[in-house]
Amino acid sequence: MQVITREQLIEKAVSLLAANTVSCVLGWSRGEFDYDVSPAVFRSEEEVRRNFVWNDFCGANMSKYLISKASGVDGKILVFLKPCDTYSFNQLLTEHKFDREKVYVVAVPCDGMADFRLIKKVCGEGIISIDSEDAILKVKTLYSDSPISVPLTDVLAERCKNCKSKKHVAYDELLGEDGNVLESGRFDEVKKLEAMTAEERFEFWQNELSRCIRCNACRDVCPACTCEKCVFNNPSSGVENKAAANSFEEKLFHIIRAFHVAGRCTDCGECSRVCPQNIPLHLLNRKFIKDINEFYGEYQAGEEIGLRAPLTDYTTEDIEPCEIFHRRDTDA
Amino acid sequence: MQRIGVFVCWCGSNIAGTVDVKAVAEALKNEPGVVFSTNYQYMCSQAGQDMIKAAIAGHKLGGIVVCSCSPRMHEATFRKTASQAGINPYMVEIANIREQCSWVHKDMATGTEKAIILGKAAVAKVNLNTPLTPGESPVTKRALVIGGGIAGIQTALDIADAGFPVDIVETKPTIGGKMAQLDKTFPTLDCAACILTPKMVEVAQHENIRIFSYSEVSEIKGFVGNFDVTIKRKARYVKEDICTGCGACVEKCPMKKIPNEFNLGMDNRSAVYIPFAQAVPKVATIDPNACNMLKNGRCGICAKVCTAGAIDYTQKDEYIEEKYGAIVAATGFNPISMDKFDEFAYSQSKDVITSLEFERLTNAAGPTAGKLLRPSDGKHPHTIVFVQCVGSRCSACTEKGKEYCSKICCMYTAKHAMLTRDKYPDTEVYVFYIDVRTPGKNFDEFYRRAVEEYGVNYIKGMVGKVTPEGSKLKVQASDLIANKQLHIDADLVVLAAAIEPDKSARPLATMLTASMDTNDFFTEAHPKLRPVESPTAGVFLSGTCQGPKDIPETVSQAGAAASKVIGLLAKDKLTGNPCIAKSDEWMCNGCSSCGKVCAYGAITYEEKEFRLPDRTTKIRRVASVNPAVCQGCGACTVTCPSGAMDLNGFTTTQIMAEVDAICK
Amino acid sequence: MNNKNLREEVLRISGVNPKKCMRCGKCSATCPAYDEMEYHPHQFVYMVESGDISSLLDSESLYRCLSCFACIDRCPRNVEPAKLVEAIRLSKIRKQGANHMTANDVPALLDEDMPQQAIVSAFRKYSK
Amino acid sequence: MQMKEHKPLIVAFCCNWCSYAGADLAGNNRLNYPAEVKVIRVPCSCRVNPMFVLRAFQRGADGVIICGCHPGDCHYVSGNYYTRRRMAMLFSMLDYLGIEKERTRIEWVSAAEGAKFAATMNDFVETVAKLGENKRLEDLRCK
Repeated sequence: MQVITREQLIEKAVSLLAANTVSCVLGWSRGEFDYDVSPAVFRSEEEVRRNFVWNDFCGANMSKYLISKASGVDGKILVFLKPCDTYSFNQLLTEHKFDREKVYVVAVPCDGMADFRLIKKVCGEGIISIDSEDAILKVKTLYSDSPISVPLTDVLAERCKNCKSKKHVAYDELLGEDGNVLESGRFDEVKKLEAMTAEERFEFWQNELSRCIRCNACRDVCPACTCEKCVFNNPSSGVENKAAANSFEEKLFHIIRAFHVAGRCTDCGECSRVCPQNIPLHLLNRKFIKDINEFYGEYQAGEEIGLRAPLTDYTTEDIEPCEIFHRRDTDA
Repeated sequence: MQRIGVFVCWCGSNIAGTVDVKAVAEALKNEPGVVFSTNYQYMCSQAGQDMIKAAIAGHKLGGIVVCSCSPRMHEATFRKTASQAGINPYMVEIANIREQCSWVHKDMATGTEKAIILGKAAVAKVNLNTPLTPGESPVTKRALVIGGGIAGIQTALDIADAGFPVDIVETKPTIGGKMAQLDKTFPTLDCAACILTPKMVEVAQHENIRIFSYSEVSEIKGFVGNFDVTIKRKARYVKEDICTGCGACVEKCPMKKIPNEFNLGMDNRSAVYIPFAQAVPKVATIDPNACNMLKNGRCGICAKVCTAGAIDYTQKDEYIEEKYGAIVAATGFNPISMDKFDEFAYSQSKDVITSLEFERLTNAAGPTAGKLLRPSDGKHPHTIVFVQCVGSRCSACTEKGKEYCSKICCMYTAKHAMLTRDKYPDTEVYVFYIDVRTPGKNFDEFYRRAVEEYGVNYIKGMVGKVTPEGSKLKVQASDLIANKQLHIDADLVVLAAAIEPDKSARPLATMLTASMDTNDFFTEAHPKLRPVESPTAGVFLSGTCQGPKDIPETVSQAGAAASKVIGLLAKDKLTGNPCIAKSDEWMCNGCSSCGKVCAYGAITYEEKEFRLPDRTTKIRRVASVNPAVCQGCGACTVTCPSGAMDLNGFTTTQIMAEVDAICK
Repeated sequence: MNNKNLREEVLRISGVNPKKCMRCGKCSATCPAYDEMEYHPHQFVYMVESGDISSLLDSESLYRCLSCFACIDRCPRNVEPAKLVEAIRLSKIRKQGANHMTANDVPALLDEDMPQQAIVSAFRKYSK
Repeated sequence: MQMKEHKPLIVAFCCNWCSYAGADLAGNNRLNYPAEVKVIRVPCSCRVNPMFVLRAFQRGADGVIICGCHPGDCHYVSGNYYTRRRMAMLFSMLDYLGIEKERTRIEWVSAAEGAKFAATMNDFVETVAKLGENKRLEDLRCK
């Protein structure tokens, strides 16, 4: 159960629409089931009241949609942003992706979102509805007579368990109270991998990445992937490849994708959320974030507008590439 | 597919000794696109080049590969050959089979095998080459010099003498800079004014030079050869063209208690003032913060006494726009603030002064008319302590000091000590030093003279503490050689303050997209080989804005900067290197990463309207590369995630083709 | 423990890099206890750098430093001579093993001329 | 184990102003290094896209080395500083994915360091040869 209720958000949206502060609303829309929430633009009070949702499945990061949605509107577009979304929001503004003046941001506090895949693990197939109250999910399935109770904390998405910040770094208006940047264990998994031998790591990634079906969902949802045309879709780039033909190309795609967003990735975790094959793609991005923090000083993309990404910056005293392994070997 | 010709050079036995050139030519015949392949003893000879030309004509070749020595040797030669034969010079690729093959491998089989692969890589690249034409841009034949100190003056004079118009922009009411404030100059002890003021007059009278004094650069747009500059002429409330500099207004002005900047606040000036007698332009300026008329509308005496009618209280800041082909930064330096050096009691005692203040105290035109008197009580000091390296070579605290050596302090301190002993033999002079650095013509001799002939006490050590006590200054210092702590009762303490770039340098660098180091000195295009150029094309560096310098060095750098400017302005058109970055606007998403890594500021962004296939239009921010400024390093190409940025002559597909050919 | 180890120990305890010293002597110029010392602050730095720790360990100079930190404050290169003095004092204590003073021994040794700071520092040191 | 005489394939990206000239100097001084090393000339080490490195591995290279001007000496002022960051990131990532870290290297070679160029190449070839064929990152189709 989130601290702010669906009704509060709807009233906020309706009043801003009524006051002509905004002309449309970007938010989460009802799907077939309670858990398949999708992003949508609402243009009227009626649409908002009918379809707008705010529950434990509103994980989608709305920032990226502003690129296409903010330019076409008359007046402003209202967007609801969770703390982690605001980092992407700032990063996109840093990269001049939309006009800040066209957007009205309402910041929404977030207690973490549920991972449907984890619920399914607990409750089995045939889920028909999920209600939540006081951080307990009541899951009704086709195969059980009474609803199954699951604490939200048991089924939190990985990125929410390791939430890096409850603080909104950008907004026009804040609902409820703002939180703080948190000490999270988000690099623990990365450290575990680093501690393995090269063979073990190779096995691990071979196993993970070989499942990739190149659906491009990670790329399409990523707020840092905002190219007009991706290099992998561009025949003249020399690396066009729309489907991985072998185990190398799976890696090529993911290494290059991670490299292209390195220093710009805010660690919003959308890539892993949308991956239909459950590949822990965030572990690639977090590796870069961890390296950047260690080599070039703590850096959080999107913390402020206009920050210079670490890979477009340098100091004359930067660590030598050969030193990084030396340092790690001596640390270990 | 290109029609490619391959020419394998023997280089006598240099190549042919370890590489089977015939086999190489034969093997490359089968590569895609190759229609002709041959070998010859010396491809770079006239006969070799003629052979290439004949083959280009005879086989209708579109591109050629020469397997020979390093492209650093003969790429230019073969490009010229290609051009003479009527194909684009950039359709030539060199396979380096001498320096990187025959000379480093001993075995014929290995050498031949590698030469073939290198040849294949070159063929693969040529297949993707496109004809390139260097861009041309016109040159505005006028230079802008920012800063009117000795550096700016010398640069302007040298450019103007070569026949090009020059404008000098100076923020102060007069040109002359720091040198005008100096007394004598080391090591020859000429009087600074005697050698500087004739140059200032020369500037004023030069038909090719305009002086914008009391002015600032407020905006710079454009690029090498074509800068558009907006200059703000601050209102001086005096009509510059009418004022005769008679000084009547200065004399009659009732507001006389304004600290005189020129004498570093050691005496006062009036609200309407001429900084010093030899000022250029010699016109009065009204200080709007001090003038009663401008502040309260009461007074107006200066207007009444001005017979020329030059006073104009209604004057407003004026903006003028001008075009320039080259810009020289000569923004100079300032001594750092002594406020943070509590141990030397600078803010507690008037008798602790900086070396620049000492210059004014000993200057005949200074507040004491050249008599060395203590600022506190006007008495003659008998014991003077000079402290060197105050704030220089200080890595402990960046807010306090500077890590670098300020370079000029050792010499001017020796000068001050020597002149003091010369004029006032009854004074005891101590100089505390860490190292005495005197590299320069006649510099060390000068310093030794101060010690040996003038009896200056040079003490290796540092002053730790200065305490004002009565009329004395208690100086506690170390003498490292005697291994003693000294206690001196001094009458005057002179601090050799570190120098730092003028505060105006940083905003100027931003406007110029010129780079600076962490100390706010301008960075050179190359520290050894291009020391007077900024990495930003068309921007040159003169004087201390590039690093600490004494006068002779400043003047020689000023001349060097001028010669670079003259070289640029002498051209009618700038021909660029065509191997530069290009941005594909359809793919660019305007993220602006490329601009951040460009050391030359060659990339700009604009909102552009695109017509989409569905006949709608969309406005997007896209990058564009200024061909006159881009140097072709390719940093932007890797930063660009979408691959919209590419580098002519070294395109992504070309390099990948080479990789593929090598790894096949 | 040989000299090299001693030097390493002093450097480790103090966290000071004496190589940063440019021999300006400002530490000695600023030291209020200079005349009381056999080895002066700048010599401390130089002797640690060159590994001559044993002379320092045996010298009374060690206890003449008032820990006023003027040298640390004024040093243009951030060398921090007082930290070296403190580190050598600690090394000396470590060498004494279990024989060193306890906090209870301190009051008996106090005299009126002793600066407050030295007393506080003595208590701090011996109450651990 | 097929350890006998595996000839590794090495791709070396050299910047035009320093390292390529250093390689030329190695030639002028007749300093030998294995013919397995094939140099590709780029204007600056900052032109080397991580994609080129991966492409080389994909097509069967056993080692990739990037050479540029010494930090501070870049012909283009700051190019090699960006290279240093990018390649530190890339190499660390490849290691993270289990690719032997010895297969990638970056070395600063000036135009005067012909001997260093040859020594570096000798050492690199030897190191890579010990690892054997690059199996973990190779496009089997292209062999």
